[in-house]
Amino acid sequence: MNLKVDLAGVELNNPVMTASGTFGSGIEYSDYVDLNRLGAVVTKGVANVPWEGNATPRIAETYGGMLNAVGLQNPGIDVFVERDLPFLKKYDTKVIVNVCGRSTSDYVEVVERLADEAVDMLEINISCPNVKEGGIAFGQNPKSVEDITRAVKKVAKQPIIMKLSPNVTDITETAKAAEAGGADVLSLINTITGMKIDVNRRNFVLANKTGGLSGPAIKPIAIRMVYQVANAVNLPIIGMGGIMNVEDALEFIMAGASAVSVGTANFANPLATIEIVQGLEAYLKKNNIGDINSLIGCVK
Amino acid sequence: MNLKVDLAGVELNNPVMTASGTFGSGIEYSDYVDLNRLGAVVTKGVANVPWEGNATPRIAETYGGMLNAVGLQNPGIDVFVERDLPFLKKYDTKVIVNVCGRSTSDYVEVVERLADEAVDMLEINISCPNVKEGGIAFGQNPKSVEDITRAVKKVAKQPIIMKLSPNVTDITETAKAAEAGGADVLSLINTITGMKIDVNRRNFVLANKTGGLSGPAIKPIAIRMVYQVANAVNLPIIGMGGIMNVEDALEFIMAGASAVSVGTANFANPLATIEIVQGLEAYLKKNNIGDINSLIGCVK
Amino acid sequence: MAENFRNTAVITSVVKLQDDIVSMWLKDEEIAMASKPGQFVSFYCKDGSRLLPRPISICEINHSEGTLRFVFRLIGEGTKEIATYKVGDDVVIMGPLGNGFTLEGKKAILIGGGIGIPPMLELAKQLDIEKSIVLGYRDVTFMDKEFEPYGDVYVATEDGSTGIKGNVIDAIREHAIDADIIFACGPTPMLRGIKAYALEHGIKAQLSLEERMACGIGACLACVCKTKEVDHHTHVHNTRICKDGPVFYAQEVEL
Amino acid sequence: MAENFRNTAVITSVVKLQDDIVSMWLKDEEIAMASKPGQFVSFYCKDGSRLLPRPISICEINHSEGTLRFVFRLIGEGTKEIATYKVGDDVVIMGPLGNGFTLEGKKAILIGGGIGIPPMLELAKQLDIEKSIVLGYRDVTFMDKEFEPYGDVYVATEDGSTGIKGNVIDAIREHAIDADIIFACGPTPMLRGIKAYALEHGIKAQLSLEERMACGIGACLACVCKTKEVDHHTHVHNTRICKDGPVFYAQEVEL
Ligand SMILES: Cc1cc2nc3c(=O)[nH]c(=O)nc-3n(C[C@H](O)[C@H](O)[C@H](O)COP(=O)(O)OP(=O)(O)OC[C@H]3O[C@@H](n4cnc5c(N)ncnc54)[C@H](O)[C@@H]3O)c2cc1C
Ligand SMILES: Cc1cc2nc3c(=O)[nH]c(=O)nc-3n(C[C@H](O)[C@H](O)[C@H](O)COP(=O)(O)OP(=O)(O)OC[C@H]3O[C@@H](n4cnc5c(N)ncnc54)[C@H](O)[C@@H]3O)c2cc1C
Ligand SMILES: Cc1cc2nc3c(=O)[nH]c(=O)nc-3n(C[C@H](O)[C@H](O)[C@H](O)COP(=O)(O)O)c2cc1C
Ligand SMILES: Cc1cc2nc3c(=O)[nH]c(=O)nc-3n(C[C@H](O)[C@H](O)[C@H](O)COP(=O)(O)O)c2cc1C
Ligand code: FES
Ligand code: FES
Repeated sequence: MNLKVDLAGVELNNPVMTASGTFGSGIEYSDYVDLNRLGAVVTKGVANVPWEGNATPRIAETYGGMLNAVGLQNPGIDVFVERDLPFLKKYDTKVIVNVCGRSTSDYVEVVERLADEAVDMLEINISCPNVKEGGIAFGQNPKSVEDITRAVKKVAKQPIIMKLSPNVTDITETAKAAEAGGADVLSLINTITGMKIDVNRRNFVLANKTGGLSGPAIKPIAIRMVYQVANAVNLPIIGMGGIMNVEDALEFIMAGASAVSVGTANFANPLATIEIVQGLEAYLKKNNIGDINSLIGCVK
Repeated sequence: MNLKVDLAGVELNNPVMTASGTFGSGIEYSDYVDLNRLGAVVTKGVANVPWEGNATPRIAETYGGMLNAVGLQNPGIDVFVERDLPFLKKYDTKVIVNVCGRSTSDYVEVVERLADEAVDMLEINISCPNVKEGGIAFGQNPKSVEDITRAVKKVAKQPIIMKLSPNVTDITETAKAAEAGGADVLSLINTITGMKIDVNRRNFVLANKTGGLSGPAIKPIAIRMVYQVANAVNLPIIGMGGIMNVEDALEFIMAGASAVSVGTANFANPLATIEIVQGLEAYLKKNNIGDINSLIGCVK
Repeated sequence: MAENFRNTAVITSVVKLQDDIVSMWLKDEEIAMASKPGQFVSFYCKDGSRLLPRPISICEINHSEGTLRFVFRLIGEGTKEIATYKVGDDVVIMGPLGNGFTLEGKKAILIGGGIGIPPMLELAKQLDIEKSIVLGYRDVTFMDKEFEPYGDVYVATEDGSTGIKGNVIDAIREHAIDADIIFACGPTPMLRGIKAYALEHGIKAQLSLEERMACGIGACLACVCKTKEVDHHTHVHNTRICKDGPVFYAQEVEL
Repeated sequence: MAENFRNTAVITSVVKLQDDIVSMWLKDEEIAMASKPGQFVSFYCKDGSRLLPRPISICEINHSEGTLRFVFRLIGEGTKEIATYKVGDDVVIMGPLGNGFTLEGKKAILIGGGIGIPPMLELAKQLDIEKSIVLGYRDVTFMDKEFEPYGDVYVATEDGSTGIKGNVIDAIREHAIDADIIFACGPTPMLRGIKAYALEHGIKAQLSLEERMACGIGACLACVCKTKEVDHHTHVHNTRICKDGPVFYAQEVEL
């Protein structure tokens, strides 16, 4: 029984990864989850310098989901390389660093800095709805998606994953733009911009007013987008958005994802990732399927 | 205590309406709900001729929501005028007819046909994700939103509500286009395109593959869009998307909606609309607010 | 006002018939008094992540006690949730919904397939004519003994473990059962077979259909089936199973 | 491995202290053994529409019985759900989380405001030095009698219905309570006042803070508070309340 999947030449032990920003750098969750069992750990977004992030409250629960406006608080690439990378390298799992920036040169700086580090892949976050500069504005415009992808690819030594925003009319346009720019892999979806109002205080719940919606509430949108993109480009896809259990993960894989990231579910159940890995094994066994790769995009 | 709100000169007894397609023409729900207590009944979409709709399965439950791909099955305007309108006119509630079409002339034909009927307003559905022609394709393009609005306004005798699609990068663009075309009111949001896969049958759950996501899962997205549009145009807004209870309705009102439509909630609780009307009364009383109009858009 | 209600019923008994089949009695006098065989009830889940009601057929009605019985298979999270309820627990239900069977004919075959068997029980009790009862299963049988007081019971199993090996049509042919009316509930392929058989033999047939539902009361047009004639509601060829069915005459519907 | 666990605990008692305040004991030996005053536990709701855990402070620990007490106010749907649980029911919890209070000093004032009062009880039990206990309420008091065995209890109510009229600082001034250490939990405005008072009087103060949480274990950066110095985790001025707190020295944090 084979659970191994390939992402642009990087072989993952299984398709289950963590979604950036929900798992830190893995340190905290390693109390609950054996990181060796994960296909990859995707880190919280890292910038060239430390970012303070947004004011609190930064999160709000919503029906079947949550809003976050953390705003990419992070210690910057230097601390990350010194402290978090050595921790992650102790495990038999792939390390994917999520990169954020306020300008193309910010992204490029981080990617260059990581070129010779023991990092397996880089995920470029051009779709964060919670920062004023960079983030989503880049990700909504096919032209700038292509430009950033190209700029990053020029200096990258690892395969580049472009993380797409769902806050667009037609996600196949930005997907194709990333492909044109030379992306190796696409990941989708980032969060969907949302808002919550506290009707008793008559005010926004989040200090940032808007936040990114994640969790099972958005899964049908994410599945649709993965399906659309899988049928529009020739790149492997990392699917995410609301994966809570093995059925959800399989939905993404059957829609066309080669791997999946688990985000909000970690908050509801810190063991979610491991349970999904076990669930995939059980599904293959029960259905007599020898190789998980045969399920990728099997629903047409 | 005043619950009356004004939509382009039409005075509703209260801001609570039904969302098109979830309440038929009110006949079935009148067993559970006193239609006299509603601000308005919005009918299922009506076309110039009968539409068969899509193949089944037409719906799928999702986490905190549902997908539908009914595909606008409707008996056409003639049967509607003969059978459904007389029924609705028996009640002390405003009647809003939701209009669908495959081309601009389809919309215009229905609007003309209704010009001298006892209908209070027309809601033009340019955002249905479940039909091949018309529907969402119109609603995603500011230019065609403006054109259809103008065409419809030319023949309309009642105020025109343009129903916007959330499947866009920037909903303020289509909102402004509708305003430019002469719309009297905007309603939002229609459903968000989604997909569900049955991992045991390894097939799409819906015959139509994709469907429109509705229900509380999407509320944060709808609130954000209502807030954005309220701050971008000078038209009254009918807010909808996941309203289950009075707090949800108040969130929309505080974000900028003058009235609200209740859709999916009717399926979970046929009494939802009435409970929301009662809840609004209770909220005003408890908080000593004399006029609900003072809450519209109060959160900035 | 239609004779149906959205009430909070109380569970009076829960029994497992098989690992994945539960039999449950609920007390609700209004709904019980208004119910007839072939109608169904919408069950509302308590868990907020599941919004849509689960339609479950009425299996038995005890008018004097104001109770109703339902037998359902644990398919997904909704039926699994309902199966956890205990005696004394509340459950919100709406019903009775749909048209139910029309009691008619002189000599009937009642056919149930799989989880389509339960609704045939109340019909068997109320239908006061000569009856053959044909029950089809994949393998393990359930409820077959409960039908014995009401007629000759024939069992077919796909694996041949009980009764004849084959489907319900095989059983009817095998036992040369004749009738002037068929009542049936079960999976669509079975109903399709029965429709063909009924037409071939010139027997009237009432078939109980199933489709995914949202409102359960005819408003949303989720649950349609194709009809031969233009339907009375939308004037196309799609009629609502929840409101105009779930029971149709075989020749009315395209399966 | 950190000394915390995600377990299914069993409820051993549920008592309403007020209309909207519930006291609940849970049995979970692992978590009870590892817990200390000022730490908290994440409660996971059963209803699928609520994904995020509810952080609730540990109010009392019974190490010998392996039980923990929590006292919480019914604010929204989550706490209302938890309040419906009955003795014998399961509940999934994770903990103990956070750092807890550091037991130190010679003469302490324990200050609790509103629903910040419960976590002071276990501290009062374990802190083996001279203690004054100051409790602030809006109007109706709760748990104040439970503190009496552990020190002099002073009550302040906003409406003056019990104790002195005013807030906890008014009570401290009024009774001229002195100390070399303050421990406090309560609403932010109260903590802000206590911080100012402590700095003014040169008294050390440990404050327990609150913020909306998602992970509860330091991974998501939802629950930060502003710090005076660059924090050790992100090297900015935002430290994680769930992991590096909830208890901070007054001078460390900006309120
Ligand atoms: C008129 C009618 C009568 C029925 N009577 C019975 C009965 O007596 N006993 C019984 O075991 N089952 C019956 N069913 C089927 C039953 O409704 C489904 O098995 C049940 O809804 C599954 O819910 P779930 O949450 O466990 O499954 P899930 O698959 O998780 O449900 C997801 C969604 O799909 C819908 N759904 C799934 N399967 C079906 C289905 N077969 N038909 C309609 N909707 C479905 C659910 O209602 C829900 O909205 C009947 C269906 C209909 C339409
Ligand atoms: C470290 C810590 C310890 C706490 N200890 C206690 C205690 O001992 N007793 C007690 O009554 N309350 C305590 N609280 C507050 C308690 O967590 C909230 O009242 C509770 O989460 C509200 O949940 P709800 O679903 O009822 O309310 P809702 O408002 O419906 O909750 C919606 C979301 O907001 C979050 N939320 C709402 N209010 C708060 C709040 N004040 N702090 C943090 N998150 C919040 C919820 O966790 C949930 O994610 C503590 C909070 C923290 C951070
Ligand atoms: C608290 C939080 C923080 C996040 N931070 C990041 C981030 O730093 N970089 C990024 O690319 N995505 C970030 N995301 C988005 C997730 O990686 C993921 O795309 C999204 O949450 C959808 O998946 P889910 O529904 O499983 O959570 C964050 C999401 C959450 C909930
Ligand atoms: C079953 C179903 C049918 C619908 N049919 C229509 C329709 O005919 N015309 C229309 O404009 N919107 C239609 N909608 C969209 C709703 O009116 C509403 O915009 C959307 O469902 C969001 O609101 P909700 O979350 O409260 O359901 C339909 C929605 C559902 C669920
Ligand atoms: S379920 Fe709505 S019409 Fe049948
Ligand atoms: S709640 Fe996630 S870091 Fe504190």
